[in-house]
Amino acid sequence: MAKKEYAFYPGCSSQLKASAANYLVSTSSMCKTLDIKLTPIPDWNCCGASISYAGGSELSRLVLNARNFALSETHLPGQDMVATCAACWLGARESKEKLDTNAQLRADANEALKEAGLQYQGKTPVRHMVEVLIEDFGYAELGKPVVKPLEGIKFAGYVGCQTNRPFGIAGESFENPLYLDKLVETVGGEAATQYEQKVTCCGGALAFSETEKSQKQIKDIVESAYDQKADMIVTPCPLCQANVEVYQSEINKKYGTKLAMPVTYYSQLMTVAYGGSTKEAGLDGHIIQPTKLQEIADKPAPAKK
Amino acid sequence: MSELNTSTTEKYHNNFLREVEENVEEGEWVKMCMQCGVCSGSCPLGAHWAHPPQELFMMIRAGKREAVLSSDSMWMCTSCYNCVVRCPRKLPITGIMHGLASYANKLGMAPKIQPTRDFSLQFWKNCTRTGRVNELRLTLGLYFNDGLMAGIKKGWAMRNIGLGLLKAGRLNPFELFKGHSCKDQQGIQAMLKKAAEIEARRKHSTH
Amino acid sequence: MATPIATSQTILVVGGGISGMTAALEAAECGKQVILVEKSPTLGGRTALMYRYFPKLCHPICGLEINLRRLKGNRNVRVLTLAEVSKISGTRGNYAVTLNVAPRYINENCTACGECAKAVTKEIPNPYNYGLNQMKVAYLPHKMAYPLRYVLDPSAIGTADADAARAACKYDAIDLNMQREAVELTVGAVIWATGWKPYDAAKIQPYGYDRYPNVITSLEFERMADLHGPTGGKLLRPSDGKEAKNIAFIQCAGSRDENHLRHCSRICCMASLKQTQYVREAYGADGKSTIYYIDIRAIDRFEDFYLKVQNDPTVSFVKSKVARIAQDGNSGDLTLHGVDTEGYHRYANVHDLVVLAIGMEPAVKGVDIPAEIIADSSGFLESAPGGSIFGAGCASGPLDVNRSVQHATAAALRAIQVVNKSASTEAS
Amino acid sequence: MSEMKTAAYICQGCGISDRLNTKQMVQIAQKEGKMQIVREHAFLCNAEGVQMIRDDIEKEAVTHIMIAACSRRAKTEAFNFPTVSMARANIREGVLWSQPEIEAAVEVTQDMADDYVRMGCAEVKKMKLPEGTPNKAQNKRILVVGGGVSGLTAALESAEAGYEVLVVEKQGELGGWARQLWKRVPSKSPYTDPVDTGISELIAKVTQHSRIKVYLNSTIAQTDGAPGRFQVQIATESGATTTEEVGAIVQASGFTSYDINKLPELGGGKIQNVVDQAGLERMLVAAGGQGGALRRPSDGGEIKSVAFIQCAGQRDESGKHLPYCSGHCCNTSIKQAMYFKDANPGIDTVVMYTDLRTPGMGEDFYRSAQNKGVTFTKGKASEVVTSGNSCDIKFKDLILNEDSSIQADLVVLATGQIPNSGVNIELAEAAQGETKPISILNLTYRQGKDLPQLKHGLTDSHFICFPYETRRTGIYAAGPVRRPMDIAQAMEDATGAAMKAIQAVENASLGRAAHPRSGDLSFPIVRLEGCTQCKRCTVECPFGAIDEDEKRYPVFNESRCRRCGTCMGACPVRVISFENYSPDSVGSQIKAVDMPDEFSEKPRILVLACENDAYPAIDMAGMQRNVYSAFVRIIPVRCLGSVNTVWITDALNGGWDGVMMMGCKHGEDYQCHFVKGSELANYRMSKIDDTLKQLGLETERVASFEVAITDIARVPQLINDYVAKIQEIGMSPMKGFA
Repeated sequence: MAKKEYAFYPGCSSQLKASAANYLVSTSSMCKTLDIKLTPIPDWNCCGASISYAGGSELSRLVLNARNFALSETHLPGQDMVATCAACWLGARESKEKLDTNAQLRADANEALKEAGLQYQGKTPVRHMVEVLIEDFGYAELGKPVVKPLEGIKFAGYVGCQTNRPFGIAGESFENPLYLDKLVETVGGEAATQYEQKVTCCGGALAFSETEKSQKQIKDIVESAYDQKADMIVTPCPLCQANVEVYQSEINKKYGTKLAMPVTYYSQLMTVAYGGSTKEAGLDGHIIQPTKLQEIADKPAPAKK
Repeated sequence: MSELNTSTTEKYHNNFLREVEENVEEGEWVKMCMQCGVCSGSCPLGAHWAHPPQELFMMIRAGKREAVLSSDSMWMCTSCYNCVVRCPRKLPITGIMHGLASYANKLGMAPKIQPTRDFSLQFWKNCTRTGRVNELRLTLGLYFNDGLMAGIKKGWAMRNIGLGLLKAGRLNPFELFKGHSCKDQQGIQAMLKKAAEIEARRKHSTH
Repeated sequence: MATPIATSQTILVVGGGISGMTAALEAAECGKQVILVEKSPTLGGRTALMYRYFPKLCHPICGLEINLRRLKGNRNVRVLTLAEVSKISGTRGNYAVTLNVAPRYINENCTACGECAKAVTKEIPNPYNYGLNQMKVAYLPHKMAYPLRYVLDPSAIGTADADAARAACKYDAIDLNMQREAVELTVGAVIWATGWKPYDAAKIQPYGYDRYPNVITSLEFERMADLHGPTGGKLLRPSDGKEAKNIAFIQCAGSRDENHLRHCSRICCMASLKQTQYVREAYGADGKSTIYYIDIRAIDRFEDFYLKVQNDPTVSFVKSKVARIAQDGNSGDLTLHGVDTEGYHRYANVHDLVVLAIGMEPAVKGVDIPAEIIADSSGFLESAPGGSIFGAGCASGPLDVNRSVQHATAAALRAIQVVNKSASTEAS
Repeated sequence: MSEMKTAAYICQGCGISDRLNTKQMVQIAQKEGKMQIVREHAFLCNAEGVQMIRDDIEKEAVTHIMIAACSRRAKTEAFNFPTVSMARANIREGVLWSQPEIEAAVEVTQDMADDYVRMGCAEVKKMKLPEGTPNKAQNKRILVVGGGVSGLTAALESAEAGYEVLVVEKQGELGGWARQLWKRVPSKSPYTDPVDTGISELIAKVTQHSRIKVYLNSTIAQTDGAPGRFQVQIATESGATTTEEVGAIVQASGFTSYDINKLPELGGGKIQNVVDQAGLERMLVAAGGQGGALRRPSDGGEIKSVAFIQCAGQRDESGKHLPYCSGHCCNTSIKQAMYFKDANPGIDTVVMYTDLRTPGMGEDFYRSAQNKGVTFTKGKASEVVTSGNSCDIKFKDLILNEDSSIQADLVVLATGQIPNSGVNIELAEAAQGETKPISILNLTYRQGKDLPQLKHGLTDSHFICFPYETRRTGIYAAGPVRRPMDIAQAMEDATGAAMKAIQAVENASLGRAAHPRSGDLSFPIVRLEGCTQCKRCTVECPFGAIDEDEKRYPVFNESRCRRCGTCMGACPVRVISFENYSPDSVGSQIKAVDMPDEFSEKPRILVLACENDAYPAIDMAGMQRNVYSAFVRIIPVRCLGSVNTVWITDALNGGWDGVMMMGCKHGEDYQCHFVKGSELANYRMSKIDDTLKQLGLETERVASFEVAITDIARVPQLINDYVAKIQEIGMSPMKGFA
């Protein structure tokens, strides 16, 4: 299959030694197998995320994203802009919608961009990595490179909020998206299809500011995964991943629970299924070890038929 | 009452709805609410809202300026967008909540102690400083927001998490000194400065 | 099938539900020639599938009986079932219409003795109970079916069932060689009474109609309450057949919602108020109904009925659009989450069964309606000035039965005006 | 009328001959039924069987046929012989399908079939082919009472269909309320702004129409006659009256706006700055529609804020005001708020409601208002007081759940519609209410001057499926007099009413009945020489069809008659009958059955079942194979109201063991298609006990039941329970004396 090229927008959390470093690592491995070339947008900046609202005014948050679009258009013309982080993708898409529907805002944004010697033309579509996988490849294609089906592992597909609402993945419902389950099955794992917390909010940024309230959310999300006899949770969102994984110890302290549910990225599942090593899959980047996945990763790949 | 606040109240002589429409991001949508309450029921932290969105909208129409702007409620928004996708009138409720919060903050009417407000401000400061978020500074910044001792306490409480991330290679101690950043920081600053100017200009032209 | 005689003096009525039958009969009882086409095998339409009407709680088939008697006694109406309009061309006073008539595989000889149904084995979902139960492939739609003749489902053709049915019929009423055929007509005016269809409840994702068996539509509930429906009139939960005694009615299921239907479907409030009385009828004081609503639209003297239900201790009202429904995996019970907006009370109420007061969509979609018919933002018909294709009943707006009949009666006069005009001009 | 020649046809199909001895039925038809031609056929309803009958009619000059096959509700297309009298013995649904296929049942099942053959033969011989009334009424002109939107629409639509029309309007100008409106609520997409009322165009079309004649400043002094021949006296202001003849009447007398003075707590009649919706329209028309230019009534000051209070004096539970909702007011207030917003967005407009009622596309109109900045508050206003030059509205905010108040320069009360329905003929003169209503139609009918009212003074029909049914044939209510409504609905309603009026004149001209027996050519024939002037028929006729002459003899107006037979049932001396339905046609059936002796253990129960609901229910019970006792013999009647007590006494004297009467629900939510029939029957039966006592019989031997058409499972149960009860009581002592 021909090489596919995309302008890559990793976002602040998916940088080396950042909270979602392992997302970045596994994504690159996955893309290698799928023959996807991700070229980071030169000198990209933060999207502002949803949480910056109190500080950043509407226009200033808009121009942050406009700058990334402009950079992408200038340096990587004709390539779709692809984000792995839910917040980045949402922030970018919301901004793009405003820029493309509101002429006034667009003019203002460009006036500001001029200061940075840039201009937004509205040529570049903004997409999430999951969209790329499903729309540009499709489950069948994604299944082909599987050499190590993730047999014997049951995954609770935790979609969360911002990859799901308000835009979501085309053809999926807000209340009951199925693409994670489909991806899990594509790589030979078992999906916990009855997992009813799949779109529950983990508290997002409020995990920092409203710890108690967020941790209550996270507790439900994890416990419901246990109810479904899941071995681990899989998610497309770095903030979900971080929140749900790292606070389990805190929750255990507070509620006397014994939660130890690994939380992984779809990209890690695919990397392992494609024969990638623990390191290539970023499985060394976990606080709660996804042992079963690591075991498969450590097994030697079966000889190609 | 901040100066800005006094002047605005005079300008609108108690027509708070119009004030919101003209000053709050997405504020022009408030009038379209039909009080079905689906937003209020959809919020993950709903139980912690003194006034859920639909009620805030009603209060705005009823001119309850003080009660709305000094409320804790909109700061409870986790940006999950449940309300947005379910609203039968397609109101961008998440945006309105952010807008109200940000407006309340601008007027100095937001609650004095509001961790989310603090975090939000920290985040903006942090990400615009270098163009990229410095996670360590962000977290520490938040902890030390209420002073040194408080910060150390919180930090201590969360030490396992910090250490865990550190072990996992997902937290970089050196970020404290030199973290991720953009090259063209000047450009970014200039750009943001311009944006601020433009917005100020617009405000004038609208009234 | 013999092509019925039709001229520019003939009125074509499309749709054999309460509106179409009314329009046809009102015109025919004025001495006009009418051709009434219905796409299903029987007249009666949706009202024949209702248990009771509001506000009288009387039975729809009572009116159907009278209308059928009017029809049987009137020689001016020619009824074609299993027929759909595939094309209309022409102008006011003179249209060429092409009908597409599907085979019934059972001819006029049928005495409705039922031997064919006994003979066949295969079963299919029963559309007259919204698929809540099964029926034989040789079937009589329902007891009030008109024409009173059995139908052989196309899926039986070429199977042993078809031969078994034919063998069982003593009156050689079964004709397996019937073919789909096109019928050409000339008519002077057309009344479009194709009615409505329920909005696809599965699209209202937060309510989980596609995931939770105990979430049903108001139409399915009508069948459930009907003594001759799939449950013999018992209010049973689809999941476990347990009696549903604590029932939630969710208003505006699809209606008044820009994500679904922009319009208010008008009938749903009254329908739910009525259905709370089914619960009372079934369980007396032991039943419990809760209506979740935005505004109760009990217009004009229907207010009396609203008041009556408000005073019923088994019925309570919550002013709230339910945010979401969660199912308890083990019990199949449903928890409704939301906020009572009157004074802000958060609730998580458990119910046995949830009935979605499902919205009305015009059933015009699918057919290529002639250019001269305009449709509004919701797809309801607005007959164009100067034309002579007239909407009647729910094809032209969300109406209750009473208003549909009123509207259909008006449509009949508009059609008569057209044929009378061309008559007088032809005369002069 | 040609010689009577009778023929009976026994069908063997649908398993009849497998389970019954049809030979025996043939013999019964010949010997007992005295039918001149009797034929058996294997499959009577097929082309060949039908042809056989047709040949007899044509070649053998058969005039009366008895078909013993399936129910009268089945195979109506096949057994369709309009030129002869026909009776149908229900052997399939009524015997075969309702009786168990077991050895023990064979004898009683055969008895049943034999009796139905006897009854069929007896009935048909008493039937005559209706020839239609000799005095057909030919006037086809339509009278429209009221020149508002409803009346004008009814007039125009009738005229457009080719009919002559008379419009009578009491005011000096056409247009009614609509003329006083600045704009109306939209009725076509886009539903975003108020639209022109179109009333002047409508008035122009009516006044210029060649087939429409308009009387202004006129009222109806008297209405006499019947459909097709109404004599109407039109009184003009001058006092002169002209008499016009018309065929049918559309009553579009409209509504009166609820008196704002009855709402002092909301400032009605007390505060200048409080007006009703009509008042605001008048202000606006005066101001040339400039919502912005409107001034405060109290002091001519600028109007900066307007509040609309919905359901003012409506949806009232206290009994002080209107109990109902007028339907249009929410949309009307929205429209009026737009008047202000469109003129000056700076004006604050608040609509205060409890349930906002904008059905259908009204939802778009509601959204549009919100978009224009109209504010909506769910609240209940308790009091309006003046504060300075503006008003202070005290209300309960139902969302914020607190007592609150707002200021407004102008307050608009959404008051309701009161129908102009004239005199309530069911009430005594004295009880007509504080202001004695003025009759609209001044009917000379024995039963009163105006249309009977249903509820709240509304002349609406009580039938969901038949909205235009009034109890006065040929007179149809349209518009807000029928039920509260807005302009768009009134226009639809008026068009429908015109349709019914046209139908009425067409039926009258052919001497045919109107709904629900439309097309029926039979009509009541009275033998006046036998009449005792008891007046029961004139009092009881549900449709006021019968007047009285100076000698107090009944005067029948066929074209007012619905052919229900209530008069026939009421007549103590049995002088009223229809050609094809009479005391005799039923009585002879009752006498025709073979009555077993009292030791036979075969009781006989007569079931008189209303053909509208009860009979179909029994029929469908058969289709469902629901078994019921073989001891019943069922006779369908037009309506229980047509049941004459003589049938009951004849039956009991003849040795019948019990009589079941099955009719429609009566009372408030009555189902009787003739409105009063089942109620009257119930009343008459309450009096039958004395008769029974005189005969020395137990009162249980006659019982009445309310049966709905859905009682497919219940009816067999009712029958079986009753038969069991009769068996308990024992066989009738009257047997053998007949």
